[in-house]
Amino acid sequence: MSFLGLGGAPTVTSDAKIQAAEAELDLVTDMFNRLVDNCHNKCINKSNYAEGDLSKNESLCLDRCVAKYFEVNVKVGENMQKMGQSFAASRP
Amino acid sequence: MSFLGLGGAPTVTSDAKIQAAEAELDLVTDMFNRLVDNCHNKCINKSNYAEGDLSKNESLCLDRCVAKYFEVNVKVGENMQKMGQSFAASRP
Amino acid sequence: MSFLGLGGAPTVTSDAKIQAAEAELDLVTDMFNRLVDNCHNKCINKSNYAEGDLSKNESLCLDRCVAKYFEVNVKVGENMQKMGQSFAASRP
Amino acid sequence: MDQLNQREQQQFQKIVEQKQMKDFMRLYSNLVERCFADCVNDFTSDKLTSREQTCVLKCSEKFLKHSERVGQRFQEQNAAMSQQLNR
Amino acid sequence: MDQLNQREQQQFQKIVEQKQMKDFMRLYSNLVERCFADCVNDFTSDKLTSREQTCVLKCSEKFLKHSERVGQRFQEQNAAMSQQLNR
Amino acid sequence: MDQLNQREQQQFQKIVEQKQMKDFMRLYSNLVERCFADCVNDFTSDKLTSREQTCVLKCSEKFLKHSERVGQRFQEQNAAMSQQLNR
Repeated sequence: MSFLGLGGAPTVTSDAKIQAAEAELDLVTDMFNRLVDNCHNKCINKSNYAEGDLSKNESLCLDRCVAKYFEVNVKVGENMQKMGQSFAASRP
Repeated sequence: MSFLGLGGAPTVTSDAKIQAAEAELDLVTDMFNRLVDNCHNKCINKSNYAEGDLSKNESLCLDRCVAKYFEVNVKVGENMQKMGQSFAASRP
Repeated sequence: MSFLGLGGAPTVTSDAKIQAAEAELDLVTDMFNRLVDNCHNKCINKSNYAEGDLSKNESLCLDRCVAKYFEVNVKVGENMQKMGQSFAASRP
Repeated sequence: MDQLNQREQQQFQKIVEQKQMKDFMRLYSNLVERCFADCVNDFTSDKLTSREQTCVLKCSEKFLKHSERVGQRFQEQNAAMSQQLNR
Repeated sequence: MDQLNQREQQQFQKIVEQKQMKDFMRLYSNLVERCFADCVNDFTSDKLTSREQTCVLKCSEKFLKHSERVGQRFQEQNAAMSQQLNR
Repeated sequence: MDQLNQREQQQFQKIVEQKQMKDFMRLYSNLVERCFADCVNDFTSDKLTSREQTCVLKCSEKFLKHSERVGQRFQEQNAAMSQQLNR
Protein backbone atom coordinates (compact mmCIF):
# COMPACT_ATOMS: atom_id res chain seq x y z
CA MET A 1 0.00 0.00 0.00
CA SER A 2 1.40 3.30 -1.07
CA PHE A 3 0.96 5.07 2.26
CA LEU A 4 3.64 2.84 3.80
CA GLY A 5 6.20 4.23 1.41
CA LEU A 6 6.83 0.87 -0.20
CA GLY A 7 8.24 1.21 -3.67
CA GLY A 8 9.64 4.64 -2.96
CA ALA A 9 12.96 6.15 -4.04
CA PRO A 10 15.63 3.72 -5.33
CA THR A 11 18.12 4.88 -2.68
CA VAL A 12 16.17 3.07 0.06
CA THR A 13 18.28 0.35 1.73
CA SER A 14 17.43 -3.34 1.67
CA ASP A 15 16.75 -3.36 5.39
CA ALA A 16 14.30 -0.48 5.10
CA LYS A 17 12.49 -2.10 2.19
CA ILE A 18 12.15 -5.40 4.02
CA GLN A 19 11.01 -3.60 7.15
CA ALA A 20 8.33 -1.77 5.18
CA ALA A 21 7.15 -5.02 3.61
CA GLU A 22 7.05 -6.58 7.08
CA ALA A 23 5.05 -3.66 8.45
CA GLU A 24 2.57 -4.04 5.61
CA LEU A 25 2.23 -7.76 6.26
CA ASP A 26 1.67 -7.09 9.97
CA LEU A 27 -1.01 -4.55 9.12
CA VAL A 28 -2.87 -6.96 6.85
CA THR A 29 -2.58 -9.81 9.36
CA ASP A 30 -3.79 -7.62 12.20
CA MET A 31 -6.77 -6.50 10.15
CA PHE A 32 -7.62 -10.09 9.30
CA ASN A 33 -7.47 -11.13 12.93
CA ARG A 34 -9.74 -8.29 13.98
CA LEU A 35 -12.11 -9.16 11.17
CA VAL A 36 -12.35 -12.75 12.36
CA ASP A 37 -13.12 -11.61 15.91
CA ASN A 38 -15.57 -8.87 15.02
CA CYS A 39 -17.55 -10.82 12.46
CA HIS A 40 -17.72 -13.75 14.88
CA ASN A 41 -19.24 -11.40 17.42
CA LYS A 42 -21.73 -10.02 14.93
CA CYS A 43 -22.73 -13.18 13.08
CA ILE A 44 -22.12 -16.38 15.02
CA ASN A 45 -24.67 -17.48 17.58
CA LYS A 46 -22.45 -18.48 20.49
CA SER A 47 -25.15 -20.05 22.58
CA ASN A 48 -25.84 -22.52 19.81
CA TYR A 49 -23.06 -24.94 19.00
CA ALA A 50 -25.50 -27.70 18.09
CA GLU A 51 -24.09 -27.64 14.57
CA GLY A 52 -20.47 -27.56 13.46
CA ASP A 53 -21.44 -26.15 10.09
CA LEU A 54 -22.14 -22.52 9.36
CA SER A 55 -25.85 -21.91 8.81
CA LYS A 56 -27.06 -20.18 5.65
CA ASN A 57 -27.78 -17.04 7.67
CA GLU A 58 -24.41 -17.07 9.35
CA SER A 59 -22.59 -17.45 6.03
CA LEU A 60 -24.51 -14.60 4.45
CA CYS A 61 -23.94 -12.42 7.49
CA LEU A 62 -20.18 -13.13 7.36
CA ASP A 63 -19.91 -12.14 3.69
CA ARG A 64 -21.63 -8.83 4.35
CA CYS A 65 -19.72 -8.31 7.56
CA VAL A 66 -16.37 -8.49 5.74
CA ALA A 67 -17.59 -6.12 3.02
CA LYS A 68 -18.84 -3.62 5.59
CA TYR A 69 -15.65 -3.84 7.62
CA PHE A 70 -13.64 -2.88 4.55
CA GLU A 71 -16.02 -0.02 3.88
CA VAL A 72 -15.59 1.26 7.45
CA ASN A 73 -11.83 0.92 7.00
CA VAL A 74 -11.91 3.19 3.94
CA LYS A 75 -14.30 5.68 5.57
CA VAL A 76 -12.13 5.99 8.67
CA GLY A 77 -9.03 6.45 6.55
CA GLU A 78 -10.62 9.24 4.57
CA ASN A 79 -11.86 10.88 7.75
CA MET A 80 -8.45 10.76 9.39
CA GLN A 81 -6.86 12.45 6.42
CA LYS A 82 -9.47 15.19 6.54
CA MET A 83 -8.99 15.77 10.24
CA GLY A 84 -5.24 16.01 9.88
CA GLN A 85 -2.80 14.28 12.15
CA SER A 86 -2.77 16.89 14.87
CA PHE A 87 -3.36 14.19 17.47
CA ALA A 88 -0.21 12.32 16.40
CA ALA A 89 1.95 15.00 17.98
CA SER A 90 0.15 14.62 21.32
CA ARG A 91 1.01 10.95 21.75
CA PRO A 92 3.81 9.87 24.07
CA MET B 1 6.66 -30.17 22.29
CA SER B 2 7.34 -32.31 19.31
CA PHE B 3 5.03 -30.48 16.92
CA LEU B 4 7.33 -27.48 16.99
CA GLY B 5 10.12 -29.57 15.53
CA LEU B 6 12.34 -29.11 18.57
CA GLY B 7 14.88 -31.86 18.87
CA GLY B 8 14.77 -32.61 15.19
CA ALA B 9 17.60 -33.53 12.82
CA PRO B 10 21.16 -32.69 13.99
CA THR B 11 21.75 -30.51 10.91
CA VAL B 12 19.46 -27.79 12.29
CA THR B 13 21.34 -24.53 12.88
CA SER B 14 21.78 -22.91 16.27
CA ASP B 15 19.61 -19.98 15.32
CA ALA B 16 16.76 -22.22 14.24
CA LYS B 17 16.98 -24.27 17.42
CA ILE B 18 16.92 -21.18 19.60
CA GLN B 19 14.07 -19.73 17.59
CA ALA B 20 12.08 -22.91 18.05
CA ALA B 21 12.74 -22.86 21.78
CA GLU B 22 11.66 -19.23 21.89
CA ALA B 23 8.46 -20.01 19.98
CA GLU B 24 7.70 -22.78 22.45
CA LEU B 25 8.27 -20.45 25.39
CA ASP B 26 5.99 -17.83 23.83
CA LEU B 27 3.31 -20.44 23.32
CA VAL B 28 3.45 -21.58 26.94
CA THR B 29 3.48 -18.00 28.24
CA ASP B 30 0.57 -17.03 26.04
CA MET B 31 -1.43 -20.01 27.26
CA PHE B 32 -0.67 -19.14 30.86
CA ASN B 33 -1.79 -15.54 30.36
CA ARG B 34 -5.03 -16.64 28.75
CA LEU B 35 -5.58 -19.13 31.55
CA VAL B 36 -5.18 -16.39 34.17
CA ASP B 37 -7.72 -14.20 32.38
CA ASN B 38 -10.25 -16.89 31.60
CA CYS B 39 -10.23 -18.53 35.02
CA HIS B 40 -10.52 -15.10 36.62
CA ASN B 41 -13.63 -14.51 34.53
CA LYS B 42 -15.08 -17.89 35.45
CA CYS B 43 -14.18 -18.09 39.14
CA ILE B 44 -13.51 -14.72 40.76
CA ASN B 45 -16.44 -12.65 41.97
CA LYS B 46 -15.49 -9.20 40.71
CA SER B 47 -18.19 -7.33 42.52
CA ASN B 48 -16.85 -8.56 45.82
CA TYR B 49 -13.39 -7.41 46.74
CA ALA B 50 -14.23 -7.33 50.45
CA GLU B 51 -11.54 -9.95 50.97
CA GLY B 52 -8.00 -10.03 49.58
CA ASP B 53 -7.82 -13.79 50.10
CA LEU B 54 -9.21 -16.38 47.73
CA SER B 55 -12.31 -18.01 49.18
CA LYS B 56 -12.51 -21.80 49.46
CA ASN B 57 -14.96 -21.87 46.55
CA GLU B 58 -12.81 -19.65 44.37
CA SER B 59 -9.72 -21.78 45.01
CA LEU B 60 -11.53 -24.98 44.15
CA CYS B 61 -13.04 -23.41 41.06
CA LEU B 62 -9.58 -22.26 39.92
CA ASP B 63 -8.07 -25.73 40.27
CA ARG B 64 -10.84 -27.26 38.17
CA CYS B 65 -10.75 -24.38 35.71
CA VAL B 66 -7.07 -25.00 34.94
CA ALA B 67 -7.65 -28.74 34.54
CA LYS B 68 -10.59 -28.15 32.19
CA TYR B 69 -8.68 -25.58 30.16
CA PHE B 70 -5.95 -28.14 29.52
CA GLU B 71 -8.56 -30.71 28.55
CA VAL B 72 -10.12 -28.26 26.05
CA ASN B 73 -6.62 -27.58 24.73
CA VAL B 74 -6.08 -31.27 24.00
CA LYS B 75 -9.56 -31.73 22.53
CA VAL B 76 -9.15 -28.79 20.17
CA GLY B 77 -5.73 -30.03 19.09
CA GLU B 78 -7.10 -33.48 18.28
CA ASN B 79 -10.01 -31.94 16.41
CA MET B 80 -7.79 -29.70 14.32
CA GLN B 81 -5.65 -32.63 13.27
CA LYS B 82 -8.78 -34.54 12.24
CA MET B 83 -10.16 -31.66 10.23
CA GLY B 84 -6.90 -31.17 8.40
CA GLN B 85 -5.28 -27.82 7.87
CA SER B 86 -7.19 -26.85 4.77
CA PHE B 87 -8.02 -23.51 6.34
CA ALA B 88 -4.34 -22.70 6.77
CA ALA B 89 -3.99 -22.20 3.04
CA SER B 90 -6.82 -19.69 2.97
CA ARG B 91 -5.18 -17.28 5.39
CA PRO B 92 -3.46 -14.14 4.12
CA MET C 1 12.21 4.96 35.91
CA SER C 2 14.68 3.69 38.41
CA PHE C 3 13.16 0.23 38.80
CA LEU C 4 14.12 -0.58 35.22
CA GLY C 5 17.76 -0.19 36.11
CA LEU C 6 18.22 2.65 33.66
CA GLY C 7 21.13 4.88 34.59
CA GLY C 8 22.81 2.10 36.56
CA ALA C 9 26.49 1.20 36.78
CA PRO C 10 28.77 2.65 34.04
CA THR C 11 29.87 -0.84 32.97
CA VAL C 12 26.47 -1.48 31.35
CA THR C 13 26.82 -2.10 27.61
CA SER C 14 25.25 0.08 24.92
CA ASP C 15 22.90 -2.71 23.89
CA ALA C 16 21.65 -3.19 27.43
CA LYS C 17 21.10 0.54 27.89
CA ILE C 18 19.16 0.84 24.66
CA GLN C 19 17.15 -2.24 25.53
CA ALA C 20 16.24 -0.75 28.90
CA ALA C 21 15.20 2.51 27.25
CA GLU C 22 13.12 0.52 24.78
CA ALA C 23 11.46 -1.44 27.58
CA GLU C 24 10.61 1.81 29.34
CA LEU C 25 9.13 3.25 26.16
CA ASP C 26 7.05 0.09 25.65
CA LEU C 27 5.79 0.33 29.21
CA VAL C 28 4.70 3.95 28.80
CA THR C 29 3.08 3.25 25.43
CA ASP C 30 1.25 0.23 26.78
CA MET C 31 -0.05 2.24 29.71
CA PHE C 32 -1.24 4.98 27.38
CA ASN C 33 -3.08 2.51 25.17
CA ARG C 34 -4.80 0.94 28.15
CA LEU C 35 -5.71 4.38 29.45
CA VAL C 36 -7.33 5.29 26.12
CA ASP C 37 -9.38 2.09 26.17
CA ASN C 38 -10.37 2.18 29.81
CA CYS C 39 -11.34 5.84 29.92
CA HIS C 40 -13.32 5.38 26.73
CA ASN C 41 -15.24 2.61 28.44
CA LYS C 42 -15.85 4.72 31.53
CA CYS C 43 -16.60 8.10 29.98
CA ILE C 44 -17.77 7.92 26.37
CA ASN C 45 -21.40 7.18 25.65
CA LYS C 46 -21.11 4.62 22.86
CA SER C 47 -24.76 4.54 21.95
CA ASN C 48 -24.66 8.23 21.16
CA TYR C 49 -22.46 9.26 18.29
CA ALA C 50 -24.79 12.10 17.32
CA GLU C 51 -21.95 14.50 18.02
CA GLY C 52 -18.31 14.25 16.92
CA ASP C 53 -17.21 16.59 19.68
CA LEU C 54 -16.60 15.58 23.26
CA SER C 55 -19.35 16.87 25.53
CA LYS C 56 -18.48 18.93 28.59
CA ASN C 57 -19.30 15.96 30.83
CA GLU C 58 -17.22 13.56 28.78
CA SER C 59 -14.21 15.90 28.82
CA LEU C 60 -14.40 16.35 32.58
CA CYS C 61 -14.83 12.62 33.07
CA LEU C 62 -11.75 11.93 30.92
CA ASP C 63 -9.56 14.32 32.90
CA ARG C 64 -10.53 12.67 36.18
CA CYS C 65 -10.28 9.22 34.66
CA VAL C 66 -6.63 9.77 33.71
CA ALA C 67 -5.82 11.15 37.15
CA LYS C 68 -7.47 8.21 38.87
CA TYR C 69 -5.76 5.69 36.61
CA PHE C 70 -2.39 7.10 37.62
CA GLU C 71 -3.41 6.93 41.27
CA VAL C 72 -4.40 3.27 40.89
CA ASN C 73 -1.07 2.66 39.16
CA VAL C 74 0.83 4.03 42.15
CA LYS C 75 -1.35 2.19 44.68
CA VAL C 76 -0.90 -1.13 42.91
CA GLY C 77 2.86 -0.59 42.70
CA GLU C 78 3.11 0.10 46.44
CA ASN C 79 0.95 -2.90 47.19
CA MET C 80 3.04 -5.23 45.06
CA GLN C 81 6.20 -4.15 46.83
CA LYS C 82 4.58 -4.81 50.21
CA MET C 83 3.38 -8.24 49.18
CA GLY C 84 6.79 -9.27 47.89
CA GLN C 85 7.39 -10.97 44.61
CA SER C 86 6.74 -14.48 45.79
CA PHE C 87 4.38 -15.04 42.88
CA ALA C 88 7.09 -14.22 40.36
CA ALA C 89 8.82 -17.50 41.13
CA SER C 90 5.67 -19.48 40.43
CA ARG C 91 5.29 -18.26 36.86
CA PRO C 92 6.30 -20.44 33.94
CA MET D 1 6.18 -6.36 -2.87
CA ASP D 2 7.41 -6.56 -6.47
CA GLN D 3 9.90 -3.84 -5.60
CA LEU D 4 12.05 -6.28 -3.60
CA ASN D 5 14.94 -7.86 -5.50
CA GLN D 6 15.56 -11.59 -5.37
CA ARG D 7 17.80 -11.63 -2.32
CA GLU D 8 15.44 -9.37 -0.45
CA GLN D 9 12.52 -11.56 -1.38
CA GLN D 10 14.30 -14.58 0.06
CA GLN D 11 14.94 -12.74 3.30
CA PHE D 12 11.33 -11.58 3.40
CA GLN D 13 10.12 -15.10 2.71
CA LYS D 14 11.87 -16.28 5.86
CA ILE D 15 10.12 -13.60 7.88
CA VAL D 16 6.78 -14.61 6.36
CA GLU D 17 7.31 -18.24 7.34
CA GLN D 18 8.09 -17.31 10.93
CA LYS D 19 4.99 -15.19 11.06
CA GLN D 20 2.83 -17.94 9.60
CA MET D 21 3.97 -20.22 12.41
CA LYS D 22 3.06 -17.57 14.98
CA ASP D 23 -0.23 -16.94 13.21
CA PHE D 24 -1.14 -20.58 13.32
CA MET D 25 -0.32 -20.70 17.03
CA ARG D 26 -2.43 -17.62 17.59
CA LEU D 27 -5.38 -19.20 15.77
CA TYR D 28 -5.03 -22.32 17.87
CA SER D 29 -4.85 -20.39 21.14
CA ASN D 30 -7.82 -18.23 20.15
CA LEU D 31 -9.79 -21.32 19.33
CA VAL D 32 -9.08 -22.90 22.71
CA GLU D 33 -9.92 -19.69 24.53
CA ARG D 34 -13.14 -19.03 22.66
CA CYS D 35 -14.50 -22.54 22.95
CA PHE D 36 -13.53 -22.73 26.59
CA ALA D 37 -15.28 -19.42 27.30
CA ASP D 38 -18.41 -20.37 25.36
CA CYS D 39 -18.73 -24.04 26.35
CA VAL D 40 -17.34 -24.60 29.84
CA ASN D 41 -19.36 -23.31 32.76
CA ASP D 42 -19.61 -26.15 35.19
CA PHE D 43 -16.87 -26.21 37.83
CA THR D 44 -18.28 -28.87 40.11
CA SER D 45 -15.79 -31.34 38.63
CA ASP D 46 -12.35 -31.17 37.02
CA LYS D 47 -13.38 -33.21 33.96
CA LEU D 48 -15.34 -31.96 30.96
CA THR D 49 -18.94 -33.21 30.93
CA SER D 50 -20.02 -34.99 27.75
CA ARG D 51 -22.15 -31.98 26.91
CA GLU D 52 -19.14 -29.69 27.21
CA GLN D 53 -17.07 -32.05 25.08
CA THR D 54 -19.61 -31.99 22.26
CA CYS D 55 -19.88 -28.21 22.49
CA VAL D 56 -16.08 -27.85 22.24
CA LEU D 57 -15.99 -30.06 19.15
CA LYS D 58 -18.77 -28.20 17.37
CA CYS D 59 -17.40 -24.84 18.46
CA SER D 60 -13.93 -25.52 17.09
CA GLU D 61 -15.29 -26.98 13.87
CA LYS D 62 -17.51 -23.94 13.39
CA PHE D 63 -14.74 -21.52 14.22
CA LEU D 64 -12.42 -23.03 11.63
CA LYS D 65 -15.12 -22.84 8.98
CA HIS D 66 -15.84 -19.30 10.06
CA SER D 67 -12.18 -18.37 9.84
CA GLU D 68 -11.88 -20.01 6.43
CA ARG D 69 -14.86 -18.16 5.00
CA VAL D 70 -13.75 -14.81 6.39
CA GLY D 71 -10.30 -15.50 4.91
CA GLN D 72 -11.76 -16.05 1.44
CA ARG D 73 -13.83 -12.87 1.54
CA PHE D 74 -10.89 -10.98 2.98
CA GLN D 75 -8.66 -11.96 0.09
CA GLU D 76 -11.30 -10.97 -2.44
CA GLN D 77 -11.84 -7.56 -0.85
CA ASN D 78 -8.13 -7.06 -0.44
CA ALA D 79 -7.46 -7.88 -4.08
CA ALA D 80 -10.20 -5.48 -5.18
CA MET D 81 -8.79 -2.74 -2.96
CA SER D 82 -5.22 -3.25 -4.19
CA GLN D 83 -6.40 -2.92 -7.77
CA GLN D 84 -8.14 0.35 -6.99
CA LEU D 85 -5.05 1.69 -5.23
CA ASN D 86 -2.74 0.76 -8.08
CA ARG D 87 -4.83 2.44 -10.73
CA MET E 1 17.07 8.62 28.89
CA ASP E 2 19.71 11.27 29.44
CA GLN E 3 22.14 8.49 30.32
CA LEU E 4 22.45 7.44 26.66
CA ASN E 5 25.42 8.91 24.78
CA GLN E 6 24.99 10.47 21.38
CA ARG E 7 25.47 7.36 19.29
CA GLU E 8 23.12 5.42 21.52
CA GLN E 9 20.53 8.17 21.28
CA GLN E 10 20.66 7.98 17.50
CA GLN E 11 20.12 4.23 17.61
CA PHE E 12 17.29 4.68 20.07
CA GLN E 13 15.73 7.38 17.91
CA LYS E 14 15.47 4.88 15.06
CA ILE E 15 13.67 2.44 17.32
CA VAL E 16 11.32 5.19 18.45
CA GLU E 17 10.43 6.06 14.87
CA GLN E 18 9.64 2.46 14.03
CA LYS E 19 7.44 2.24 17.09
CA GLN E 20 5.62 5.45 16.24
CA MET E 21 4.72 4.00 12.88
CA LYS E 22 3.38 0.87 14.56
CA ASP E 23 1.57 2.99 17.12
CA PHE E 24 -0.13 4.97 14.45
CA MET E 25 -1.22 1.78 12.70
CA ARG E 26 -2.51 0.45 15.98
CA LEU E 27 -4.55 3.60 16.58
CA TYR E 28 -5.98 3.36 13.10
CA SER E 29 -6.92 -0.30 13.46
CA ASN E 30 -8.44 0.32 16.88
CA LEU E 31 -10.49 3.13 15.45
CA VAL E 32 -11.86 0.97 12.65
CA GLU E 33 -12.64 -1.87 15.06
CA ARG E 34 -14.34 0.32 17.63
CA CYS E 35 -16.49 2.26 15.18
CA PHE E 36 -17.42 -0.90 13.33
CA ALA E 37 -18.43 -2.59 16.59
CA ASP E 38 -20.41 0.42 17.83
CA CYS E 39 -22.04 1.55 14.56
CA VAL E 40 -22.63 -1.44 12.27
CA ASN E 41 -25.39 -3.85 13.22
CA ASP E 42 -27.43 -4.32 10.09
CA PHE E 43 -26.36 -7.23 7.94
CA THR E 44 -29.27 -7.32 5.53
CA SER E 45 -27.05 -5.65 2.93
CA ASP E 46 -23.33 -5.49 2.14
CA LYS E 47 -23.25 -1.68 1.97
CA LEU E 48 -23.22 0.72 4.91
CA THR E 49 -26.55 2.47 5.44
CA SER E 50 -26.42 6.27 5.52
CA ARG E 51 -27.12 6.09 9.26
CA GLU E 52 -24.14 3.78 9.76
CA GLN E 53 -21.95 6.05 7.66
CA THR E 54 -22.78 9.07 9.79
CA CYS E 55 -22.20 7.09 12.95
CA VAL E 56 -18.77 5.95 11.72
CA LEU E 57 -17.77 9.54 10.91
CA LYS E 58 -18.85 10.89 14.28
CA CYS E 59 -17.39 7.91 16.10
CA SER E 60 -13.96 8.30 14.52
CA GLU E 61 -13.97 12.06 15.02
CA LYS E 62 -14.89 11.62 18.66
CA PHE E 63 -12.35 8.89 19.20
CA LEU E 64 -9.52 11.02 17.84
CA LYS E 65 -10.52 13.91 20.09
CA HIS E 66 -10.79 11.50 22.97
CA SER E 67 -7.37 10.06 22.25
CA GLU E 68 -5.90 13.56 21.95
CA ARG E 69 -7.31 14.71 25.27
CA VAL E 70 -6.22 11.57 27.09
CA GLY E 71 -2.77 12.06 25.56
CA GLN E 72 -2.51 15.60 26.94
CA ARG E 73 -3.55 14.57 30.43
CA PHE E 74 -1.27 11.56 30.25
CA GLN E 75 1.75 13.71 29.49
CA GLU E 76 0.93 16.07 32.34
CA GLN E 77 0.54 13.26 34.84
CA ASN E 78 3.63 11.54 33.52
CA ALA E 79 5.70 14.70 33.82
CA ALA E 80 4.44 15.23 37.37
CA MET E 81 5.29 11.63 38.29
CA SER E 82 8.77 11.79 36.76
CA GLN E 83 9.51 14.90 38.80
CA GLN E 84 8.45 13.16 42.00
CA LEU E 85 10.61 10.14 41.17
CA ASN E 86 13.67 12.22 40.41
CA ARG E 87 13.58 14.18 43.65
CA MET F 1 15.04 -27.84 25.64
CA ASP F 2 17.72 -30.39 26.53
CA GLN F 3 18.60 -30.50 22.84
CA LEU F 4 20.34 -27.13 23.07
CA ASN F 5 24.10 -27.25 23.66
CA GLN F 6 25.72 -25.12 26.34
CA ARG F 7 26.35 -22.03 24.25
CA GLU F 8 22.84 -22.15 22.85
CA GLN F 9 21.42 -22.51 26.34
CA GLN F 10 23.25 -19.38 27.44
CA GLN F 11 21.85 -17.44 24.50
CA PHE F 12 18.40 -18.79 25.21
CA GLN F 13 18.74 -17.90 28.88
CA LYS F 14 19.25 -14.27 27.93
CA ILE F 15 16.08 -14.34 25.86
CA VAL F 16 14.20 -15.90 28.77
CA GLU F 17 15.35 -13.14 31.12
CA GLN F 18 14.20 -10.43 28.75
CA LYS F 19 10.85 -12.11 28.44
CA GLN F 20 10.48 -12.46 32.18
CA MET F 21 10.94 -8.72 32.54
CA LYS F 22 8.27 -8.11 29.92
CA ASP F 23 6.03 -10.68 31.57
CA PHE F 24 6.34 -8.98 34.89
CA MET F 25 5.47 -5.65 33.31
CA ARG F 26 2.49 -7.23 31.62
CA LEU F 27 1.26 -8.68 34.91
CA TYR F 28 1.63 -5.29 36.55
CA SER F 29 -0.24 -3.47 33.76
CA ASN F 30 -2.98 -6.09 33.75
CA LEU F 31 -3.38 -5.71 37.47
CA VAL F 32 -3.73 -1.93 37.22
CA GLU F 33 -6.21 -2.23 34.37
CA ARG F 34 -8.33 -4.88 36.00
CA CYS F 35 -8.54 -3.22 39.41
CA PHE F 36 -9.25 0.15 37.82
CA ALA F 37 -12.05 -1.34 35.72
CA ASP F 38 -13.57 -3.25 38.64
CA CYS F 39 -13.15 -0.66 41.42
CA VAL F 40 -13.30 2.86 39.98
CA ASN F 41 -16.67 4.15 38.85
CA ASP F 42 -17.04 7.54 40.45
CA PHE F 43 -15.83 10.42 38.28
CA THR F 44 -17.20 13.30 40.32
CA SER F 45 -13.68 13.90 41.65
CA ASP F 46 -10.12 13.31 40.46
CA LYS F 47 -9.05 11.53 43.65
CA LEU F 48 -9.81 7.94 44.61
CA THR F 49 -12.46 7.66 47.32
CA SER F 50 -11.48 5.67 50.41
CA ARG F 51 -13.86 2.94 49.27
CA GLU F 52 -12.13 2.77 45.89
CA GLN F 53 -8.73 2.68 47.57
CA THR F 54 -9.70 -0.30 49.69
CA CYS F 55 -11.18 -2.07 46.69
CA VAL F 56 -7.96 -1.54 44.69
CA LEU F 57 -5.87 -2.98 47.52
CA LYS F 58 -8.03 -6.08 47.94
CA CYS F 59 -8.38 -6.49 44.19
CA SER F 60 -4.63 -6.46 43.59
CA GLU F 61 -3.96 -8.75 46.54
CA LYS F 62 -6.57 -11.19 45.31
CA PHE F 63 -5.32 -11.04 41.74
CA LEU F 64 -1.76 -11.88 42.78
CA LYS F 65 -2.97 -14.84 44.83
CA HIS F 66 -5.14 -15.89 41.92
CA SER F 67 -2.25 -15.63 39.51
CA GLU F 68 -0.01 -17.58 41.90
CA ARG F 69 -2.50 -20.42 42.30
CA VAL F 70 -3.17 -20.67 38.58
CA GLY F 71 0.60 -20.72 38.05
CA GLN F 72 1.01 -23.69 40.39
CA ARG F 73 -1.76 -25.70 38.76
CA PHE F 74 -0.46 -24.73 35.33
CA GLN F 75 2.97 -26.11 36.10
CA GLU F 76 1.52 -29.34 37.43
CA GLN F 77 -0.67 -29.85 34.38
CA ASN F 78 2.15 -28.87 32.07
CA ALA F 79 4.54 -31.33 33.69
CA ALA F 80 1.93 -34.09 33.43
CA MET F 81 1.35 -33.30 29.76
CA SER F 82 5.07 -33.19 28.95
CA GLN F 83 5.51 -36.62 30.50
CA GLN F 84 2.70 -38.03 28.37
CA LEU F 85 4.19 -36.52 25.22
CA ASN F 86 7.65 -37.87 25.93
CA ARG F 87 6.53 -41.44 26.48
